[in-house]
Amino acid sequence: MSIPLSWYLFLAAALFCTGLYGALSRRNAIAILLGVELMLNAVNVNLIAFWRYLDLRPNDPAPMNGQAFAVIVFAVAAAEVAVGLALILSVYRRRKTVAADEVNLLKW
Amino acid sequence: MRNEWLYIGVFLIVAIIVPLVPLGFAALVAPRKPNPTKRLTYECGVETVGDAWVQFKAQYYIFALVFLIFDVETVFLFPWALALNRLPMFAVTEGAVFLGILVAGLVYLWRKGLLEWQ
Amino acid sequence: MTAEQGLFLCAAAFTLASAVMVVSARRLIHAALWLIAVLSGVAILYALLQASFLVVVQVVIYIGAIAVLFIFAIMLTRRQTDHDAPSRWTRRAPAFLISLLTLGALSGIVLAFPEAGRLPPPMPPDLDAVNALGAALLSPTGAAAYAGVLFHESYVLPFEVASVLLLAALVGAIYLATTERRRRES
Amino acid sequence: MNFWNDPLHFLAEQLTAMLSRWGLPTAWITFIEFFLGAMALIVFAMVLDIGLVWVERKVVARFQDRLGPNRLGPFGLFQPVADIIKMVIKEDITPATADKFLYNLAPVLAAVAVIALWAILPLASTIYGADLNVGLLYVIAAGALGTLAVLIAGWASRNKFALLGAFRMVASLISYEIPMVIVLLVPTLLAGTMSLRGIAEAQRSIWFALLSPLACLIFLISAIAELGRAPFDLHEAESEIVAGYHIEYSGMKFGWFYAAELLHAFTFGGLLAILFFGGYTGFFGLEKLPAFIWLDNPFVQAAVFLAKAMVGYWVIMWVKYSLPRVRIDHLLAFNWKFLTPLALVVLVSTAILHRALMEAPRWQYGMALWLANLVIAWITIEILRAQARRQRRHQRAASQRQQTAQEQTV
Repeated sequence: MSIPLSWYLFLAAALFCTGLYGALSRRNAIAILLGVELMLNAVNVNLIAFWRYLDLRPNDPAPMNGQAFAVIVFAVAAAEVAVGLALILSVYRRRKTVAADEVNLLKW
Repeated sequence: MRNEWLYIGVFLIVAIIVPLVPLGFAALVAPRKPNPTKRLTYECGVETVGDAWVQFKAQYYIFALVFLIFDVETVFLFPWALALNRLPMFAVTEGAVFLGILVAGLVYLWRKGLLEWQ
Repeated sequence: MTAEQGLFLCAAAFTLASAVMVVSARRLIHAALWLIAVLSGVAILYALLQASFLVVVQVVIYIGAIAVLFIFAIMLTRRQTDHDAPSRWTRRAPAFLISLLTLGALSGIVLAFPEAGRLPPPMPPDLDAVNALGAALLSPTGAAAYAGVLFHESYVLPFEVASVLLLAALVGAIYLATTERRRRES
Repeated sequence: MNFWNDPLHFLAEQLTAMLSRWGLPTAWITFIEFFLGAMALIVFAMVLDIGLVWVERKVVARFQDRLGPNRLGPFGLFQPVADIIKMVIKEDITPATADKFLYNLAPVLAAVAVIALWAILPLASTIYGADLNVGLLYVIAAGALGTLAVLIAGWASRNKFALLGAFRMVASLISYEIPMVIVLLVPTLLAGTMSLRGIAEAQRSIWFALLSPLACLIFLISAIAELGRAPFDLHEAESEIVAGYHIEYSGMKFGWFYAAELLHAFTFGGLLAILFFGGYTGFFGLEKLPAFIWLDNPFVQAAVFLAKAMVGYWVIMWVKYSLPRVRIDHLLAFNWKFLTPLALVVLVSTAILHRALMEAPRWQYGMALWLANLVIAWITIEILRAQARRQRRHQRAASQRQQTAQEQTV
């Protein structure tokens, strides 16, 4: 038990920024969603690290805040993927493209 | 108290090595005389038309989608099932509401005819 | 360096290297498979943090369902996505800059965080984390029911709302994913 | 502590004493012990797997009124050895268009997904790999890895039939995972734990198969689908898509898919035994009598567990070689319109009764659960019969209308 909390936080930050780069630089909408998944995972690593390091206090028998948060993030991630991919498929069916910069349904 | 996950990690490493041993041995002793005909895609002797990575039916996707939502909901019922003994009857209703929402989704799919394979 | 630190560094390097592959792989299906590698790396980190329930949930939900859904979606849009054409550098350079700045900002926050150097407290010996999690998610008094104390944070409402969110996502996603014709037929 | 009561810990202690005499640090000793323990368990599973080749071939032969392998050695016992030698020395053909790395990864992944289950399978109360407190979800997680292996194999082969087979397989795997997960909640509820060892220990007085026979049946059905065995084997439907996702594989790579399938079937037989038939224990309290105290010996327990697992495996084979293949629309409809709702009803009734009768005498609790299952089964059958009757009436009316129409035209 010798890993300082900051290691996990730095790792999560790096993972988050990799995901951010993917989400910003990719043209393909599905690839953008892959980047968003990386970011969500980084957040979850943070939540669990905080649970392990700060939530668990010696005089407090069962703090579960970090894990409960992570569980809800899982549910949100599932909903996000389901709707996001369905949107992409719907656009693909109409426009025959999944390149995010070629989709201009909401542009004017 | 030993760390169970450490054991599982070691176990998985061994589990990866074990299948590789016969594969490596086979790579050493098995004959290797490839020729272009042998390495063609196998379709019972008929030549392949077009790329094999074809686009497939959208319906598989719908089932994967339904599976994702149901999987998330049912997996989160495990803590409920475990904690049930300690919790008041209120928690049972709580879980029942959760399950009810799950059932609502199933009924929706059924009524929409999306559980039908076409 | 202790064995545990070595394990952490291996897992972290594996996770980050796979993450870089996710954002750089040309073929989308490979990007999705690298995502699975990232997810397993994160599962190893959860195991190091002794969050057993989240390790298995990570594999069951992320690898077993979300990654499979991604692969299915990629195969459904094959005509376009066999190779993701690289975007122009005018797009990649700002993206790189923004992520670098974000990384700098996040690192600054971590460095300024007073508890950053903290070592983990010992696990309470009789803590059944899954059980306590169930109590926190479902009991109106929170994990109090598990721990026998008076009050704890309770997540009953967020948990129920999450299930409603999932139902809404199911209905919405199904509506989007089916064609007009299919909808009219039924 | 001696060898006969607790073999693993006894050996581990001996080894620790020996290695620390040599001056190795504790971390290394732990690692070596874990490594040896994992190795022993996996080698045992592999030897068992080789035996299963013979069992499977012999049993299918008897089902089909043949003799089966009987030339090599007594009762053809050496046949699997010949099979393995043949697999190893066969030429391995990789299609030119395949995605090389993924193509080679898939069979290994398929084997790992099955072997991984043995890490938590308790062979006896003191012989087990890891006593994971989330054991049941670990089982599902290993299944997710198997799904992935199928998908990768089908995609990397770059063959239409392989891809089609993989998609069918994944569709049935993920569909049947839902009732399986729901029904796994029932033993979790009844035992109050997710650890496989805890679930087996909780059945010392009564099997969960008696408390909830419907859950047991649903688990068996979805396990067969999870294994991709007949009648749910349309991913390899020989007459339509040749061999499914492993069509392009040959030699030892195919061998691993085959070996993984056999071991998977046996492992699910074992899981069935642990979750619903008491696993290594479950003699209805008999082992408490002084005359039967030997039933708690770990070696006897391991033998009992393997025997129960073999019975489960035999049932899976019995189903496989007796029933014809189902169509994909029937497969999916059966899952979503029958198994999933039924599993949900069983879960809710079990949860309510379990919570309400927690303090009641055990015999009342058991009777209530059993009767509830009986009532649900009866209602289900009545609904199915009513549906079938309605369908028959529709069909009869339709054919009559057709007949009268024909007579009029004549």
